[in-house]
Amino acid sequence: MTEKIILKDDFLKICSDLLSKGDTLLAPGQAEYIRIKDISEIILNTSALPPKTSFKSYAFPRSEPLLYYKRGKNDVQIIDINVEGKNIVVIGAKPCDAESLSIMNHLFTWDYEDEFFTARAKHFIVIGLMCSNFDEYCFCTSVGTSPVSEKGSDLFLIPLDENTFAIRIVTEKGNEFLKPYTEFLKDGNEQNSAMITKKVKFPEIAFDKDEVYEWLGNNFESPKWENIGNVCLSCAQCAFACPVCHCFDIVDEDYSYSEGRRMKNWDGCQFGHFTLHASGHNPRDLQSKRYRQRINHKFRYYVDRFGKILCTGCGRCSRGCPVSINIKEIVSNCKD
Amino acid sequence: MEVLRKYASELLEKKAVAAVIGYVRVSDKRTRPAIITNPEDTSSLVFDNYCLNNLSVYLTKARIKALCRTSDKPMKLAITAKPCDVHSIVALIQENQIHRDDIHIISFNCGGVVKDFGLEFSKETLASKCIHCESQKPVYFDKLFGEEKKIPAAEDKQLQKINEIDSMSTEERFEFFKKEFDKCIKCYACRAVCPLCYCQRCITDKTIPCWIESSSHQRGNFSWNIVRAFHLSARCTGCGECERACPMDIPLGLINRTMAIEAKKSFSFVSGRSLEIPTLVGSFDVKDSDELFM
Amino acid sequence: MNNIYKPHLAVIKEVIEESFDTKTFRLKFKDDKTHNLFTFKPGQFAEYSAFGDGESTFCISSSPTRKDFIECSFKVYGKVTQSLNRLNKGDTIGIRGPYGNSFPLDDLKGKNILFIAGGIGIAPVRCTIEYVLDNRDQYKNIIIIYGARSTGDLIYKDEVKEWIDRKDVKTIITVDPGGESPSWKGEVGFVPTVLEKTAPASENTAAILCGPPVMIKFTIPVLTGLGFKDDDIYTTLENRMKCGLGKCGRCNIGNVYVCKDGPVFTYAQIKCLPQEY
Amino acid sequence: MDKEKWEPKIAAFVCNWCTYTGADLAGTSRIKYPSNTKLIRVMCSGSVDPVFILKAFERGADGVLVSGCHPNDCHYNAGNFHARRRWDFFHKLLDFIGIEKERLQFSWISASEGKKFADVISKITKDIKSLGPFKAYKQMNSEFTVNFPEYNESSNSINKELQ
Repeated sequence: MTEKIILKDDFLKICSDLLSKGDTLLAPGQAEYIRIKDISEIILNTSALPPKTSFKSYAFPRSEPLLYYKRGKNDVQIIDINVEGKNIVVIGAKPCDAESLSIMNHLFTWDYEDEFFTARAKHFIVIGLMCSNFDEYCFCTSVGTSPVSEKGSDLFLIPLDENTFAIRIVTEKGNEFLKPYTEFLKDGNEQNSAMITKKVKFPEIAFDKDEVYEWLGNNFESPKWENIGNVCLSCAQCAFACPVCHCFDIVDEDYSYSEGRRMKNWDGCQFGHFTLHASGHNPRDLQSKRYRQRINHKFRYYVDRFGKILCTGCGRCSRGCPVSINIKEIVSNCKD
Repeated sequence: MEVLRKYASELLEKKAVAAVIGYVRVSDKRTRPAIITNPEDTSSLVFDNYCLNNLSVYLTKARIKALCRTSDKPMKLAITAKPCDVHSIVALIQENQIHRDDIHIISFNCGGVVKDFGLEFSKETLASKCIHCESQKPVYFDKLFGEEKKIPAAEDKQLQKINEIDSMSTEERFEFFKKEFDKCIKCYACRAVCPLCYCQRCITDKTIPCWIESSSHQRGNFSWNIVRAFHLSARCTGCGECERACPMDIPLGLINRTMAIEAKKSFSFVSGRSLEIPTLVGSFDVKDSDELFM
Repeated sequence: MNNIYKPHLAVIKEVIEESFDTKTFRLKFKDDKTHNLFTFKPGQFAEYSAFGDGESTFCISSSPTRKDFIECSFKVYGKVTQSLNRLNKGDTIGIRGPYGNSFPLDDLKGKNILFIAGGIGIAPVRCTIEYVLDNRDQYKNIIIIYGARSTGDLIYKDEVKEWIDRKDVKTIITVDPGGESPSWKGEVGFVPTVLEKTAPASENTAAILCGPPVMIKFTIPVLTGLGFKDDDIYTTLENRMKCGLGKCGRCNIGNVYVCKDGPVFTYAQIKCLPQEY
Repeated sequence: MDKEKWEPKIAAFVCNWCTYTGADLAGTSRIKYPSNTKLIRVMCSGSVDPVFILKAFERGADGVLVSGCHPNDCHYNAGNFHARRRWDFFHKLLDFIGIEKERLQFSWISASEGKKFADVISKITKDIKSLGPFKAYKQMNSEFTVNFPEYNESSNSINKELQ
């Protein structure tokens, strides 16, 4: 890993160059990662909380066609889809969002490769930005990342002062990306930025992830689930806001009498009909079971399979929950 | 607050009610709904300006059956409800979802609530439903707490927006709502938090035939939002939970309120105010206007 | 781009009405090359598309040793099966697969096999039986117990007749009490009862059972009582699936994905799973 | 699109007992009316769900007509009274959301009013014609749609494409 120094104005020049090349630029706004149309929209604010939704929808859209079909009298014609990933540069990604694509990548590539995801994901350049603020819902430190974590970022920005940034080159992809712009870069000293990152206040570690893993394994049946299930309204807002939730539905829909498309849509494990069989049997018929599935999937099943926690600790699910259920509190309670 | 806790714990101890649905404090500016069955747990009950949930969403047939029909003697379910939440309860009773005898309403004289969690209560952060609130006293209750309070006066931005939309041309209106609905991600949080969206199986979950596409593209979003708004028109009591729960900040309250205004204008009907008169869309009058029909 | 969700097109060559609500399609891929390349093992499943109504998961009920057609049987229940039910000979559907694991028939060589099937659960078992019968010399004694609710619910009538006529297989067909017709010649009684009466030896024997949950629930104690080891009892689990590829996140039971690690499990494996199926 | 040549598509949900019979009468009386309207027979105007209308728009209708018995004539006593209230709200809702009022019309036509049926159909056709195609809704349809290449069902071209 090498570290360079770049002036903020020079960095913005890179951005405007990218814009003129036609790349998609994303930067955190109030409610979501907004698509930058003008570089004045890039704020690079370390103290903002994560926006309401992450940028996962640019790699895994909330609705996308998988194929098109046309029914003839007794014939069917399929038109295949070719997803061409376009360069997407995320500028100032929160460290908790930066990791999301690499976590989801495990699922979409194991055994069968879902190229709808990977074709888009591999064209992402994630420029992370150190985070200097947290609220009662943040718990990135508890799931193994931190406000200064470079995980998932290709390049990582640390503000040295108002107008200069230390830019850490984390991946080869990031290095490639910066090559045309070497004129803007000066050599940096890792110690300078380390001084800054050391001063950043981290959210307290709320739970031990290995302990939670153990507890979940032993407490599939626990009255705790029922208590949450009573309050939870099964709205699945948490799953839709989550930067790493990836469950989806496949449905056919016609757009004319004979033509239609097969769509892949986001789905949420909190919906009652998510696992409903055609026979009427439902393995997860109660909200308590569905919530248990959510927590287990994030903190145990995913770890079992891919060695990663399916959570980045961004706290979105809790911040947006209409009945203010706090996942941090629930997972912290996952002990005897 | 103490009187509320004491009252609730007495109710539970006497076995007059099976459970108390109330608010508990989570942090400074946040409360959480809780279903309390143990008298000891009532010590965490609160009621103040941060109790913004409409708890009547928990009053479902299934829950009443599970909680109150456990022994031979049917028990009641106590609920702490703001005066505006009582309207939702009334609407639920009118639509035969619950029975008045099953519910024990603990209500309060309300001084307004904050519009979302984590905000400091003030004139600026007042929920939009409170700005035009006409019912600081509950219409029905079994127990009333608190003194009469004044809701801070604030600008009714929602009404301004409605008037603004009304003055737009048809195309502009369509564009406005297309843009708003385009944000929808079909999480159906608006449906989940709505006390009046009690259907066991929502029309969007019905697939044979599929009336409303579950994909969140423009067409599917439009259908869903129109159908949601229509199913609630003249039923919505204006609790504003849908708008608050929406993760994409779609102004659902605008539509709901417009329909409520229309209902008041044409039929002088306001949903959830009285158990004596039937619901508007569930009844008819032979003298209704024929203006619309050729 | 390699689209893992894209089905191959297949033509319905024949529709067999198995019972009042069950149909079997005999399918052939439109493309001969695909047809020849499509290989699968007994017990695996596939995703069948009725274009316009979606996809549904059924096992492949024909044997890999009989390559002319691929067969699938389904009971009309939900949206997709209703849609498939409307299709006729010559229509086109989509198939994606095969997915999942299979019955470990290679490991079972030289053993006795006891097949137990109930209702539509005969479909995956039929595939396995045919595979075993086509390699009859590699297996020892074979017993088939097949039960259905009534005589009208019995499917695969031709195949079953073939098994009964064979001398090297013992076939017992039973219907639930009350489901028999006046001309019924087979057994009457529930599958576990018939199994108890038959009392097959458990020595060097594997049991493959498939059927409704309630049948499995009552049959397994009987098998255990007969001395079958948990590892020798194979059964299948079903859950709702959309992708079949381990992505869509709904078929898991604990950390096990039915679509990837299943659908075939031994009873020993099932015992370790949380009660969520 | 050439407005002169363009012909609107109109879906009409008509009640079995009055309007449909009225339409029959218009036919047997040889009354001429525009052929743009596709009649969909339902049992009662009260049984028309708003999603039917949305679906009609989704599938390319430029206008929708809902027609039933006159008040007090309903075969089911009160179906049309219920419908009347409901449509009042639905109409206002669509208007608020920005769908032109004339796109969705209602009428009462009895079995003996063949002439009225023809007049209503002529009127709605004229109205929709002057509004033009329902572009706003059709544009939404075009999201995620593709045009299929022409193909001959008997030919084997599909197979080749798939390989």
